[in-house]
Amino acid sequence: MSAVTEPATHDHGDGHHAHHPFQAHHFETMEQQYDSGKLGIWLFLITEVMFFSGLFTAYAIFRSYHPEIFVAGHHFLDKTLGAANTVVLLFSSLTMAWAVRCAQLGQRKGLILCLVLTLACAGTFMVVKYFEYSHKIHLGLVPARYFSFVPGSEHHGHEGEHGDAKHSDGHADAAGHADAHATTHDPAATPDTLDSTTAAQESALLVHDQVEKAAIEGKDELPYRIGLFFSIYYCLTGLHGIHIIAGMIAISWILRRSIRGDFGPQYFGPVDYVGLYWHLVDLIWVFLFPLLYLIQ
Amino acid sequence: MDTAPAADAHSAHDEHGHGEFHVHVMPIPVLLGVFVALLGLTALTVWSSTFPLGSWDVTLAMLIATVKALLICLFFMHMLHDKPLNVMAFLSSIIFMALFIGLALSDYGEYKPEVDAWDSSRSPQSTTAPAP
Amino acid sequence: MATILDPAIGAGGEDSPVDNYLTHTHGWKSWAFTLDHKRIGMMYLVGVTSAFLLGGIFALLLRAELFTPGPTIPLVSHDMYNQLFTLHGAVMTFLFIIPGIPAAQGNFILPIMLGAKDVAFPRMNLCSFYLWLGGAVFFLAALFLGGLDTGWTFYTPYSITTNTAVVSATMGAFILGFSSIFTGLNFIVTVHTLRPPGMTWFRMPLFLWAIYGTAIIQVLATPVLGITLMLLMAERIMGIGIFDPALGGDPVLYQHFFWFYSHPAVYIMILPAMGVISELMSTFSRKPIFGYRFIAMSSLAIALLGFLVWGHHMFTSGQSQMSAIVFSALTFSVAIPSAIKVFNWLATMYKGSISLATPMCYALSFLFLFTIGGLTGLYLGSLSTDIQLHDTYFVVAHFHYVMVGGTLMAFLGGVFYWWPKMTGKLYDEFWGQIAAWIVFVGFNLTFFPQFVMGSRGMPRRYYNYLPEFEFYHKMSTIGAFLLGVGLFIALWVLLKSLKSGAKAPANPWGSATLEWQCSSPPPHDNFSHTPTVGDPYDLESTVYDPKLGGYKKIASPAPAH
Amino acid sequence: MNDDASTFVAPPPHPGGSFWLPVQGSTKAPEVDSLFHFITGISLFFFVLIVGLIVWFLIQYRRRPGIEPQPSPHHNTVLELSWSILPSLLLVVMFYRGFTSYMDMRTPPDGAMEINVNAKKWSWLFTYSNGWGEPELHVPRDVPVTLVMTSEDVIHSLFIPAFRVKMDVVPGRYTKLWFNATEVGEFTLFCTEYCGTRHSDMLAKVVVHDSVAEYQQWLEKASDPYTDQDGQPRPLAEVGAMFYTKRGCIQCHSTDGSAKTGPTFKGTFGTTQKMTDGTDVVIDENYVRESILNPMAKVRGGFRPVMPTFQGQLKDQDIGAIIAYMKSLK
Repeated sequence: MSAVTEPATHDHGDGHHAHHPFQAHHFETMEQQYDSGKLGIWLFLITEVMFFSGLFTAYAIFRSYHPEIFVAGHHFLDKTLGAANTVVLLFSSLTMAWAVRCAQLGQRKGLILCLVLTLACAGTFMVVKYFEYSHKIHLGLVPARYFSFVPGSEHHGHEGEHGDAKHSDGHADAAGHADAHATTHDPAATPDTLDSTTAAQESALLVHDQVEKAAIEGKDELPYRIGLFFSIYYCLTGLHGIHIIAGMIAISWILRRSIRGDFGPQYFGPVDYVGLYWHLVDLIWVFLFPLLYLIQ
Repeated sequence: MDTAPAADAHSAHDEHGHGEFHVHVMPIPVLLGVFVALLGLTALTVWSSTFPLGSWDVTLAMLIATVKALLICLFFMHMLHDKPLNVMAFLSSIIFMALFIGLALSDYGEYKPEVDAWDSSRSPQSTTAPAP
Repeated sequence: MATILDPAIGAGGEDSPVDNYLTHTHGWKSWAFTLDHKRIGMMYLVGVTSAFLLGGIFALLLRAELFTPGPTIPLVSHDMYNQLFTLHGAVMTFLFIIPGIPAAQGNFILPIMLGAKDVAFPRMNLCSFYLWLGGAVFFLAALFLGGLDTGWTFYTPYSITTNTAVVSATMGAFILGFSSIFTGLNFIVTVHTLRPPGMTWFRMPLFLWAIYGTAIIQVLATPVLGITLMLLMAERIMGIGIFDPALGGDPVLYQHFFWFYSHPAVYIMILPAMGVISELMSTFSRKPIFGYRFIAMSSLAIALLGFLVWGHHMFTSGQSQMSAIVFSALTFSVAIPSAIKVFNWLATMYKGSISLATPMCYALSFLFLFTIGGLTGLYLGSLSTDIQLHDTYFVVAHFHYVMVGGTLMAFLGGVFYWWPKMTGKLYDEFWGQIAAWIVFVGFNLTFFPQFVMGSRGMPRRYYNYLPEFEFYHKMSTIGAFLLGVGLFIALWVLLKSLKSGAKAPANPWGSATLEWQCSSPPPHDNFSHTPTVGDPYDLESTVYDPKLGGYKKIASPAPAH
Repeated sequence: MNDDASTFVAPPPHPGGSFWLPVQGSTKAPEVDSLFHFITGISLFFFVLIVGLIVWFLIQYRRRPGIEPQPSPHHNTVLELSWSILPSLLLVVMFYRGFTSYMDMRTPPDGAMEINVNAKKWSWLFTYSNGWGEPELHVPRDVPVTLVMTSEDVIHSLFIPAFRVKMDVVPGRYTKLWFNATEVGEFTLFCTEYCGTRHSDMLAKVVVHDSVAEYQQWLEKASDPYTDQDGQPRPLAEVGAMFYTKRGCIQCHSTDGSAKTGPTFKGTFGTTQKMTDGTDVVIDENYVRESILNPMAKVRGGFRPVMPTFQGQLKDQDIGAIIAYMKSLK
């Protein structure tokens, strides 16, 4: 909320009114300020839900009408990494909720500890994503136009075959950077076929830890729209990743203010609002994980 | 968005001094309980994905995810003790998202045969669409 | 920025303190970093009007080119013409008409009309203005980086394959989306939590109901525009192929994404206009508004029904039959709330005492033009006639009647109505009315021939057209320049009043809403004393006081409501 | 000749159109027009009612000194309900009439004659039952015709005002449109979905033949370009010239030496030209044939690689004719 401005001309009806140091001039009471902030953040969460609704619509349409690309595509995703990330985010949600509790009770040290834990979890989440992305980009599993994955090339020893000088720098939107200087592959490298039933039966029960060996032994046909699976994958998880980073920035801002001792039982709004935002980002991942990783 | 006039937003008078206001503080056992429940549900959904349920797997996964989402919303996001306006606002966004997905999904389904017809006719010699 | 005015020390007016929001602080920094909703509203007004000027120039060039069937004015080739209509559409919708009334007039008037000191989040309000400025910069950058020739709708796969500056323009629209979300979010929270004691929901003026309905749409629909434009940028940069048929995607899916936002967006454009008209009708007929609750509820009904009808933009675009039927049926349901409003405004004029001041001239032309715009929407809502009329000049005429005839008339009516309050100056009434009628005549001459052209089969966005349509294009071009003249006169009337206008009393029109209880221009903190909230349309409680040159509030004999 | 002027010679507007609508050229036109006039009637009624009331109120209650607004009710629920329910009944009727004729317009009768339509950046190609492609649409009278349409690049839209039909031509799928022409003569067909630079030039002529026999006769003569009217073999160069115009080469390749989107045909056959990758290539039969079927293979230096492929639209014999035509343009 805006910093305190002591309005000279404005005097309140009932005599001198001790303003809380963080009460903005145009609010009557701290409760009114808290309520407006709360409604404001909930409205912002509504815009986030509608923002992701576009991607969930794209997912729903291509999943229900071209299921073969999801069945073929999800083999390249590592379930264990996904599950680990889910646990990390759930834990960060716990520590965030705990941080809000500490702020409400005025326990400054607990608040700082929880915020640091939440930041640490967010960091591990992004690091895990970095590995997932760099591995996929290295194999050429990128959005449709630059999709240049050659089945069978993912086993060790074929590294240089399509030696594209891809290096994934940073994890913000790795797909974006990587493609910008991806070498122009002849997109027609992957033979296309419409009948992918063999792939479906093939991969039914394979659960391996190593993604290279996992489900792609001997499968040489990929459906015509396979690139779209990875487009949707990168858009969904990339945008979610950007929101995680935005959350990390917000949490570090809250951390700085709590170290300065701003928050107490009367003024903990910002911690609550960042907490709500963080829980929504976790909520989106709760839906993302089964939709992308756990496909039959 | 609710159209019913919300109760008068705030009390006309405010108590003397800082205007104390009390917000529900979430007890630790509830926090930990919810966290354990979430972990359990995650394990459940991963475990259930190994069974070949055919088209049912999406519905089951979504059911579990919705339960997890409800847990997070009610407890971690204090929806249980929040003003009804905020809760109804958030639910309305879910309704509008469902509206968007539903109508777009049904429309694509209706004209999908025309897309399939074109797909099957896109045999190798017609190079209108290079295979990606 | 608007020139800093030094208001003449007014003789009349019981409290026209030298200190008002314009003179409270000085220097460009006090404007650039202001948190005062009134200053942000004024900055928006200047920005939005200059965007309208830019869009208008594109329109006049465009109409000049269409004067004859073939190439007409030098330097304007096929490509140049395609860029002209694209930029006219994009600048007008994203930079002028969506932020227009909500941000420029809403920002200034909403807190005062509500009786609050400021909007709920002043810093987010300033951030919204700078996002609007940033979006405008990206649009102008697109102008120099190769222009934009995709139409304001950016339909794929053309917008993916063309080599004009599509990414820069979509980034501009993306940023403007956030500016619109912040404004909407701010207004919803302000209306919910900052109402003074006594200001219950049904004591709020109808302008606030309309702005509240608009804010709901802004918050719920604009993010979908954000994701649509982000996916379009991802299409061009990363080739994600969701909307690109060459990579297996579906261009009709893009149209679903785009129109899910863009139809509610047309209600973002018209709802605030309806709010302004409700105020003008009541004030200038000296009568309380007729059917207050019905108008308020139809504002919310339009806001919510607006989300169900986007498919009527796609009847001939390959959409399935079943969806087309569903959307056509729902589209007719949206016509009812608008009709209710028009009938209620008419009933307000019954047995009133109607003054033809400039704002009322614009309000009456709104009624006339919006009726035609609404009725022609019926042709486009029913399926078989839409097959013939879709993507022809009939549609161009329809949406100009509703957007220019509707929102622009209400915008001008609102600017003239609140001008004394905003600047503390009275404009020249005679020339104001002359300008209004020139605008009215010019507008009809421009767009009525387009209805005839359209139904006879003249497609839209055509550079060369068949000779049989030449007569209508000539009339339309002449009308366009007449409309331009009328608008320039209106602008001149307003700017002249800044220099030599008489000092405005607190309540020149005799309205009972709260913003007329504070001085013109209002003090920095809106109200030196918390205002007494009465019935917003209790006009008997204001009496004309010749000494003041305006109206004074007297204890109203009996609560008339 | 200004490069921007349209090269299409439009037939004069068919007589018989009304003020608002063109001639009723198909079986569905009367239905659409009657709904159009029905809605016009309702709109005129409400328009006159509203504007009449405004003018009457302005005169009657104009603000004059001494005239005070008399008390009048501020709300009247009965009135409100009446002017919401009555108009909605009219709206239901409008919807129903639009919906029924729309259903007929979108479901082609079985046994309708099929013509394939290929839209591409700025020209139409109609492929008839015997595989012959024409930039003009020829149909017999009183026979239901179904157009099965697809686009090769961006979204176009086929609109024949006289037949009251319009449907977008979407790349990546087929879209259908059917009509049953009743008026003999020539009509114009427009593209009504913005598709780029020459969107406004993407027109085509629609010719309705009097009888099926006359239509069949036209089709035979048109689909065999190698023999002229009286059965004599037509010189190859002249056939090549016809393909040059019909297949749309004219839009990008000039024959007067001036470079347009593509290189000129005049005086290039047999010469050596530099390609974009710097190599020199002799412009001979093989180069022309390859560039027609796979234009991206060797692109002339200084030109953008935008030429679409003509694979499947030009038979080998037709390419031979075009080559003969290029040779004749020394």
